[in-house]
Amino acid sequence: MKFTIVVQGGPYTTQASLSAWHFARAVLSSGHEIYRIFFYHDGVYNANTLLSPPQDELDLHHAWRSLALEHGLELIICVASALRRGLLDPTEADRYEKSQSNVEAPFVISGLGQLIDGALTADRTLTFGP
Amino acid sequence: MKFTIVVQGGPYTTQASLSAWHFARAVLSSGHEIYRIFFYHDGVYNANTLLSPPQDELDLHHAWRSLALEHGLELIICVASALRRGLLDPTEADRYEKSQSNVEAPFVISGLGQLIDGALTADRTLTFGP
Amino acid sequence: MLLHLLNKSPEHAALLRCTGFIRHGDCLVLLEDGVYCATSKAGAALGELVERGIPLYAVSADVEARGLSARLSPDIKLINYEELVALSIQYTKSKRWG
Amino acid sequence: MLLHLLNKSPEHAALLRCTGFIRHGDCLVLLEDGVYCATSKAGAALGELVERGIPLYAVSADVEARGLSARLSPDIKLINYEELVALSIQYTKSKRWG
Amino acid sequence: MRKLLFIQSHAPHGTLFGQEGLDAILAGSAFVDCAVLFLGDGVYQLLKDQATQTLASRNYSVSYQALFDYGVDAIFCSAADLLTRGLTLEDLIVAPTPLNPKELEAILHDYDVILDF
Amino acid sequence: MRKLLFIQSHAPHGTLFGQEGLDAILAGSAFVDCAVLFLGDGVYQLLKDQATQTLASRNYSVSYQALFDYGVDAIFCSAADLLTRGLTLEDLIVAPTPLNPKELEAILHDYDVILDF
Repeated sequence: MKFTIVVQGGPYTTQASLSAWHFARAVLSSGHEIYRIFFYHDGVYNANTLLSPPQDELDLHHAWRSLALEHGLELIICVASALRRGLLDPTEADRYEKSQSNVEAPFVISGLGQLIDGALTADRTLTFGP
Repeated sequence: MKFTIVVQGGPYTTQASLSAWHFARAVLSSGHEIYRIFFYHDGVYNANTLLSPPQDELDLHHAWRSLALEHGLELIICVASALRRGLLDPTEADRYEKSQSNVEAPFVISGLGQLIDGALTADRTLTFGP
Repeated sequence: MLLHLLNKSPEHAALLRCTGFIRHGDCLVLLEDGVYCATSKAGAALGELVERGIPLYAVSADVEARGLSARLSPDIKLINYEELVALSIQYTKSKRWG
Repeated sequence: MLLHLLNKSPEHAALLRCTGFIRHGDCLVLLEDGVYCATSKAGAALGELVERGIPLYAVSADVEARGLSARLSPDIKLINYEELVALSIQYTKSKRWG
Repeated sequence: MRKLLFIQSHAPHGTLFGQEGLDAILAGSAFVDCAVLFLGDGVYQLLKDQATQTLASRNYSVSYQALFDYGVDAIFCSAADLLTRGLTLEDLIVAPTPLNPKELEAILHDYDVILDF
Repeated sequence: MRKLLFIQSHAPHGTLFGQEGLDAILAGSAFVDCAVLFLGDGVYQLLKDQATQTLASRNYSVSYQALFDYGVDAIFCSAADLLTRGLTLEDLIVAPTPLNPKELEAILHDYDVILDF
């Protein structure tokens, strides 16, 4: 079974990101496949490379990153949601003339078509939100 | 009259930041003083220098920045809220060994003591939240 | 002398919760999605406050943005942000409900 | 064959709203603050679903985190995230209420 | 091809769900037949005469007029949620098909994937 | 000196309001006499036996025990909100003073500044 997981909440602020991460891990540990993880709305904040939570708390950016690297997943963040919330990879930072950036692989900035494709292609789509 | 304004909501996601900005402008245009603006919870996202909203929309980061520069205000963002949400000035970025940063003056990272001092010292404290 | 700020529509529990805390001498300001509480249809929830003589205000920018200008209960006074500042001075402190 | 996901406490309108949309053959999963709906005290709101034979689940990690383990209504079955994955396969689609 | 149902359940301007939800609907309609359902405070999304100049917020409500142009012709709302809010179809930018509780329940079960905003 | 009233109205773990609110309370108590009021779902903040290992969330509820050490001895809650949730004072990490509606209204008006979480 192929899953698309949609994350609409920012890390820590609401529990949506944490639930989605637990669910994603369970999909994989149950022997199923993740077709797409799509971060929308405040979910894009999970992509921020600068997240620096207290050392005794789960680092959600790092948790997503590890999961993606281990299983060869792409983590798609919606470009429109990302830009207005200040999530830029080096290419977008150039385009918007910013000297800094805060998004890097395995997080990938892409369009809403990836959400639609994920919903149409995967066997199941689940959304975690605020 | 001296005001402390507390902002608990992130830009765009909820209207809290926009309302707080309108209120802050009205305080000043009414001839009163802003003692402190304190960004807490998701409010710290307003400090992100990388915000790149569509050109026909209000840039809230820029709006706060202009207001602060014009009136000589400091915009305080809570350090604990900022770190876990990935808002770092160059000093914090060094400390956390990050090569990038996304906070600069007039936004200033400081502690919760600034919130308490603001609430105790100003004549009025108003909070805008999600 | 409390200024109560409400920013949620009647769909949320905030409206019912806050009305229980508003006493004589206080006022209620509706802002953001709170202005949906100011429509004549939703006005029933505010009826008890009107009867008790509690001043009710709604931020006009929020009313206009939501297309509610023609739908407001006559008991609600529209204010701009400067008037909100004035109210926050007239009332000695504020409480947010959301 | 809908999996309904509810993540808000009974204080919110989501619980009442979603129960009206749950039909025979669906199930309801409580997660995050939604597990507060699973306490025996709040159980009344779910009573109608129990009577209709709708399966009710709560995510155990959320129940434990909130200190609710000893307060759960006996009508609720605790599940871990793997069991949530299994349910999301058994039911052909899902709807989030929040 | 799977059928997508988008649900808008938030009022406009107070949160970004409406605006970002509309973006998703328009994106979806480029790929596949889409339906939109306005539930609860979501029906306020369609209210006419939204004027956002003073608020300095985007008046994206005008883009709902484009739904038909984008091929989204299945637009539904909860009849009860309209009534509770004192709204009629004449008050709305586009006229959704008002559904009673049984029809709403059926819509939810008819579509293959539900995307919530 | 002004008196500060902190209000916790959210359940723990679902949002960060509780944890960041507690941080603010502890910071405030270093400067001045503070009171804390638990309202609505906020009373769940104080529930005993929160076990967050599986969730991988921080169990900050244990820090409520430190309120007295920090000199916060004015801890209140809504008696009705406890009752509605089937809770008694024995179920809580620290025992707040339960207040009836008249007393709650009075508390809100007694303090000089209210900080909401």
